[in-house]
Amino acid sequence: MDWSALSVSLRLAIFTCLFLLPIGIWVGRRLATAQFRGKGLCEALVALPLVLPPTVLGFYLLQSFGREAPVGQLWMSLTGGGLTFTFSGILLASLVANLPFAIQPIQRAFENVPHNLREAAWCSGLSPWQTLLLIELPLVWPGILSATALTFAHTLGEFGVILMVGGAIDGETRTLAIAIYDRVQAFDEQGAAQMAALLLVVSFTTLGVVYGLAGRRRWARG
Amino acid sequence: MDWSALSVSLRLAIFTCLFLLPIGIWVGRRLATAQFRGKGLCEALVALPLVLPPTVLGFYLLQSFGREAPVGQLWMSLTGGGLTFTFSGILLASLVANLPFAIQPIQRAFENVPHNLREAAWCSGLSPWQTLLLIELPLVWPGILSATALTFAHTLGEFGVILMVGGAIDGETRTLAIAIYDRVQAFDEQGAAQMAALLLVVSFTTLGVVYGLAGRRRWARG
Amino acid sequence: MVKLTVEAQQAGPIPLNAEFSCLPGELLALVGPSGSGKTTLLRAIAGLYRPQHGRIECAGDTWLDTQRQQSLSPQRRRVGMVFQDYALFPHLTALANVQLPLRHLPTPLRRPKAEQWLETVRLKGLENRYPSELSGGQRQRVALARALARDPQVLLLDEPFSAVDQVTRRRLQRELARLRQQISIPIVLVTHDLEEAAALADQICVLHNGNSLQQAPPETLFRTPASPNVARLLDRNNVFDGQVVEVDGTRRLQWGRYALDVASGLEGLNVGERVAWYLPPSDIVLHRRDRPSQGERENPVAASVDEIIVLGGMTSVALRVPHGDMLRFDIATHAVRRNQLTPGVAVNVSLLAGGIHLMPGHGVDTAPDEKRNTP
Amino acid sequence: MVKLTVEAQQAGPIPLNAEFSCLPGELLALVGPSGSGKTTLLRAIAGLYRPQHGRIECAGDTWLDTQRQQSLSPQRRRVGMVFQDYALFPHLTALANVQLPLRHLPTPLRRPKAEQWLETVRLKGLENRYPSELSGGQRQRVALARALARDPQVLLLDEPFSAVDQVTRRRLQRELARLRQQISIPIVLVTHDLEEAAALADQICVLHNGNSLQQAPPETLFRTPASPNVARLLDRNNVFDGQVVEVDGTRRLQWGRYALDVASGLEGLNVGERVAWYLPPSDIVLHRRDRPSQGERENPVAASVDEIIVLGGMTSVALRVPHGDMLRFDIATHAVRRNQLTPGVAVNVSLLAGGIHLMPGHGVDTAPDEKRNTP
Amino acid sequence: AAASSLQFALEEAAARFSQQTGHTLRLNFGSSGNFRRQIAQGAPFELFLSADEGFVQALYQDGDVDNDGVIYARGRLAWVQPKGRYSAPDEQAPLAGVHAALEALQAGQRLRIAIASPEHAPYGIAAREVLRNEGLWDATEPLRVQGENVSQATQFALSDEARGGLVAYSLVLAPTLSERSEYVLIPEAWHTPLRQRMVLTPQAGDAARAFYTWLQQSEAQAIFHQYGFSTD
Ligand SMILES: Nc1ncnc2c1ncn2[C@@H]1O[C@H](COP(=O)(O)OP(=O)(O)OP(=O)(O)O)[C@@H](O)[C@H]1O
Ligand SMILES: Nc1ncnc2c1ncn2[C@@H]1O[C@H](COP(=O)(O)OP(=O)(O)OP(=O)(O)O)[C@@H](O)[C@H]1O
Ligand SMILES: [Mg+2]
Ligand SMILES: [Mg+2]
Repeated sequence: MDWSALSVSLRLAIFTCLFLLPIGIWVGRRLATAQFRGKGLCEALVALPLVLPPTVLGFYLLQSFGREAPVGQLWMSLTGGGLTFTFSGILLASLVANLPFAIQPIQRAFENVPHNLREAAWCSGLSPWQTLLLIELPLVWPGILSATALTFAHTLGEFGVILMVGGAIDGETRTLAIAIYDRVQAFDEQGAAQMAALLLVVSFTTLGVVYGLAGRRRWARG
Repeated sequence: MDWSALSVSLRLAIFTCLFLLPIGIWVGRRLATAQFRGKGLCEALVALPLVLPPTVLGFYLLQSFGREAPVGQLWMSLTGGGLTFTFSGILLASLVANLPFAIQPIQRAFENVPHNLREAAWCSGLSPWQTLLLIELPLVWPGILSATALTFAHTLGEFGVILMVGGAIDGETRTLAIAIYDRVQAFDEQGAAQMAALLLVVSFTTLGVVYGLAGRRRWARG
Repeated sequence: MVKLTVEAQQAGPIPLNAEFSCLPGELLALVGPSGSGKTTLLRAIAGLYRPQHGRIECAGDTWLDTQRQQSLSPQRRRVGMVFQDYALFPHLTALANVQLPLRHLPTPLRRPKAEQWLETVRLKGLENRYPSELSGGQRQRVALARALARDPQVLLLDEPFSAVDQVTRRRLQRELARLRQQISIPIVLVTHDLEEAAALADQICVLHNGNSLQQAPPETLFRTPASPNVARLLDRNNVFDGQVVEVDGTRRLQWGRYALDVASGLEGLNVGERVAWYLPPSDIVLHRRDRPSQGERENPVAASVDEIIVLGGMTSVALRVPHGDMLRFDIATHAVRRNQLTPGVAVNVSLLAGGIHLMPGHGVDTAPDEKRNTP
Repeated sequence: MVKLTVEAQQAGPIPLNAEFSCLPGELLALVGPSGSGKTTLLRAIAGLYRPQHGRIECAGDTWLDTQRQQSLSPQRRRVGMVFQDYALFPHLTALANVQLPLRHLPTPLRRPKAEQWLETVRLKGLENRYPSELSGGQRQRVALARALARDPQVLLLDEPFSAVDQVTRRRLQRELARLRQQISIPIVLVTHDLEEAAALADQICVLHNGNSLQQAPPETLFRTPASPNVARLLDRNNVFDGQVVEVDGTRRLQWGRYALDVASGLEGLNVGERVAWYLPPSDIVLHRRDRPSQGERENPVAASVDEIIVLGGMTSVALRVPHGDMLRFDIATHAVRRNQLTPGVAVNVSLLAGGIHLMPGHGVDTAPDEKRNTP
Repeated sequence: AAASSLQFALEEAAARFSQQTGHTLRLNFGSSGNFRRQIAQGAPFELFLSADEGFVQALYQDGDVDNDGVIYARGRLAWVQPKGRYSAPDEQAPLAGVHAALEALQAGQRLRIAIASPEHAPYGIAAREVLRNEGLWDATEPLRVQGENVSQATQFALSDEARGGLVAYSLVLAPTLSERSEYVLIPEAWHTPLRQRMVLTPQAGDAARAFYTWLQQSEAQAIFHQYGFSTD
């Protein structure tokens, strides 16, 4: 069993969720509540990372993360290190690749928050921030859980993008998904099956916990 | 430009959407409205295809689609043909791989339909079927559009599973995503970029249309 | 029998122990405090809620019989229901909302019919608005039109006029009265407006904590409530505690220092028994200052004016009798002026013997304590 | 000035042309037909809706001044608002809903304070229910408690009692009256219940199609409506059309074949002018059969009973005068019995000269046509 | 970093090398094309064993490596098919399986022939060359399935729907496959030699350099030979 790959996978999935959720909440809320021209365009843009084959997306990311490319340069000047073939690099790639998973469910959830609840919160003296925290977030909670589950699961399974940008370096960028792929490539079906089982157990547990939590809400709508 | 690959991709995406939407609506509605033990488990199961690396998922599908495997045998007895390396095969694989994309958004949308609207529909004499068609579906429309967009886009971009099950046969199972990948691997970056641009245009148009439609509803909640 | 009969019993989570019936063409008003189960009972009739034990029959059909495990689906019950929170379909215009229950009609007839119903509820011109673009009262009227459009076997109205202004309300009530003459179906109306109930209903059923306390025509109910509890729920004041006494060989009702004449009801009671009694405000007659009033010798009582509340043409007067009880009644405002009633003034009133209604077996203290409402 | 003043004008989409004010400690009732813009105006005060032109001042602060592009956020306006559809937070229990606006208090004080407010609205024991587990009236009371808990500078109540039964309603009204004595803030109450408005409000503002037609104390409003339109919106009947005439050198009001004495108002009018007039029902005095009534010589009118509707202790009577107009008023039910009033019977009434209110400049026909409501 | 076709050979070689020198090596198998790209982006690989000498030469031309390395082995193409399902492959006619599949097609049965991608995978290109030379390329068109790389092609070749495939001999010798497959070598002369070149990257450390040298020695060459490569 490849424990270091499991650890990389888990770290990657957890960090991706942590970074992506605030973004998802912010963007999803904007897309849900604001009315502006070109909103459809923005929504389509958000869904783009889904459309490109992972390896192709990875290829473009690899190019733009390079030392000579703008993103890579920026990162270099900020941290002094490179982006490609590092954990930070695959994390960034994973953030991009998971954008649609994080934003879409949250956006739909925000769209379903009746506007007069926001108004009631304002009239109760809650600032827009407090309204977000105390009223809207609890109401969009199922959507956030959905987003988390999708992002988490997809990051665990993601492979093309991560391989391309990360280069499968042991203990740093080699995830469990890559390890499984390698096993399959090497015709070690038993090893692959074992690792796949591990991956399934981890995701299943996480998803089960997440959906269990979601199912626990006692209140109902309407 | 690889038009036959584009045609395969589009056909695959369209058929996947067509088949998956009814399933998504049915399962999503069940998961949203019914209360039963092990619901969390079911939800986690639905999300599973996300977790496995596409090639691994493809590998398992390839195995279970074979002539000696149950699914393949069943198919054989129904149609007389094989499943692997055929369009039907990649369609089936694509259905499995896109399950989470189709179900999750629809489920969330159904969860947000106030129950008393259903009751009002029943009291207006609508059968459960008519209630679904005339009341619930219009209300969950944004969720369905979300599901369609995600499924469509993801199918266009899907590559690992399709390649594994389909074997990249020209005009039958070789999708645009595979063609792009081949170009990239052959270091024909310009060709890849062209095809990627085509893919983007197609998806963008579709997504734009879909979200444009979604944004057009005049009525508001609450 | 083609009437609607409802029986429902359960211990929890919403306690129910109700029984009432309504003839076709009749209007039954369900009244009772907030949370007493009115909505729940309507939902049970419509088939949206299933009580643990119960029987519902309508137009000769059994809609629910928990003993025989029988229950018709809401679609097959053909009820027209106005939901308390309207439950309009947000994605349909007002017109489309009303057109929905008209699907039994041929297509070309639906639209004109729906427009007609909207006109009935005075919403002409707003046909193409979505519910979110309507005011509260307008939404409620769309809901009413939708219920009426169903061509129902029983009409269930859950506070259908609560959000509309008085003038429109009056018109809608008139519309409802007209409708009752046209279609002979039972109508169950939940309302918290007792005047509305009195004006519209043939029968009123008083609910409390899920229990049906009394069902009777309004006049009967307001004159002879079954218990102090009912009287209080009906917002009747003038409920007092008395004692049966014998004075000069005739039974009287001792109330403070007065031994009141009572037209009927004392015969069956034992001397010394305490009994709650009620007097409708219409049976309190104020003695005029300048000249004697009719019935002046009937149960004269001296009291002092405690409170005067002018409500337009009518004035509500509260008198305190020497032993502390309070008599409340309404008189015309010009009569108040004429009699120069102001707080503190001493007046005499007669309590008409024919109006005194005895409620044996109940203490005044069994007042509805709303805290019993709680689980 | 520490009062609340509101001015709002716009042509569409919701037409507004309203102006009213409310002193601290005063209760202003906004009344008007469904869809007349009451909710919209409350929302404008709360900062949830921005009229195209307008000015709102409260407690010396300018909350809105469209000319100076000034508008305070809802949070900074400190209003307590009961929404017409309650707008309770579905994910919070009743208690947590009420606790939310108490965030200015130190944490340990919030819970007891919220419990206290829930007790005020008679919901003790239901603290831990979610809104979906409450009945309509219970939800409304939670909304009321939440608005009160805000410790507001102005209280905005959008039909706060529409879903509660009469007994509870009365208690809540009393609670509100008590509150007014404790905290001296302006209170704006939207209601469709004119009795409630009359009983509770210091001032009533009548709205129609977004226009504020008249603001006055209830007594004034009910006795001297500014126009037939206002009278009709206030559900006053007895609005008639007359003509100024001169009889024996004194101005009189010609109505059918009667030349009525009028206490005041005729001086400024020209002979021959047509004028709408109104008589409060309290100024219609029925002549008794058995003996003369007071004021019998004042404007005696012969009529026949057209309709008798018994509403408990009071009875509503409609009389038809020879030229077709209908006089409506209420009298005590025992008086109906005493005078043996039944449909068709001929009776005499006096129209008290002091009550006749002239509304020059308005024809009776400028009745509120609700169709003008529509876009 | 090494081409995936080297999987088994290199693992053994590395084990032997570590045993002898005490250096530990970290092996990374994958697509040579990807490696080329990653090395161009500065991936921390020290030694690159490509399946195709073209990638190494391209790196050299772009200035990403200091020299054009050396050839360490030549790959061999083999016909592989599921064991025992069809008539055993024949040394004399290595492409008999292809012909059999074509005949089956005439009879209405579709049996697939797997190759690696002829566009970028070295073994795929070689397979195309072989089929072209035999005049079978166009005829096999409806039967061909293409793997992303030679490893996937091997999986295809052994799947239920396939008659067999032209894949890397080195993979066929893999222990887990030998019991499932039958194979026959394709004569080396039928296609341009699959010259496999390795090169040290600028990051190369001592261990990598030592391994680079060691791989060119006879012991390593013997291992390569044993795992299905030709050596000189
Ligand atoms: N979004 C909207 N677009 C256009 N018109 C609207 C919109 N919302 C409300 N209206 C209209 O504005 C008018 C005023 O509505 P408002 O809710 O203020 O009425 P209201 O006096 O509160 O009525 P009610 O007593 O029925 O609650 C109504 O005629 C309504 O149809
Ligand atoms: N889901 C629930 N779980 C537990 N109790 C409930 C639930 N829903 C309603 N109740 C309770 O059941 C009782 C009856 O509710 P119902 O809605 O029938 O009252 P109601 O008579 O219609 O009151 P109102 O006049 O306020 O509308 C209430 O006390 C309410 O709190
Ligand atoms: Mg109710
Ligand atoms: Mg309103």
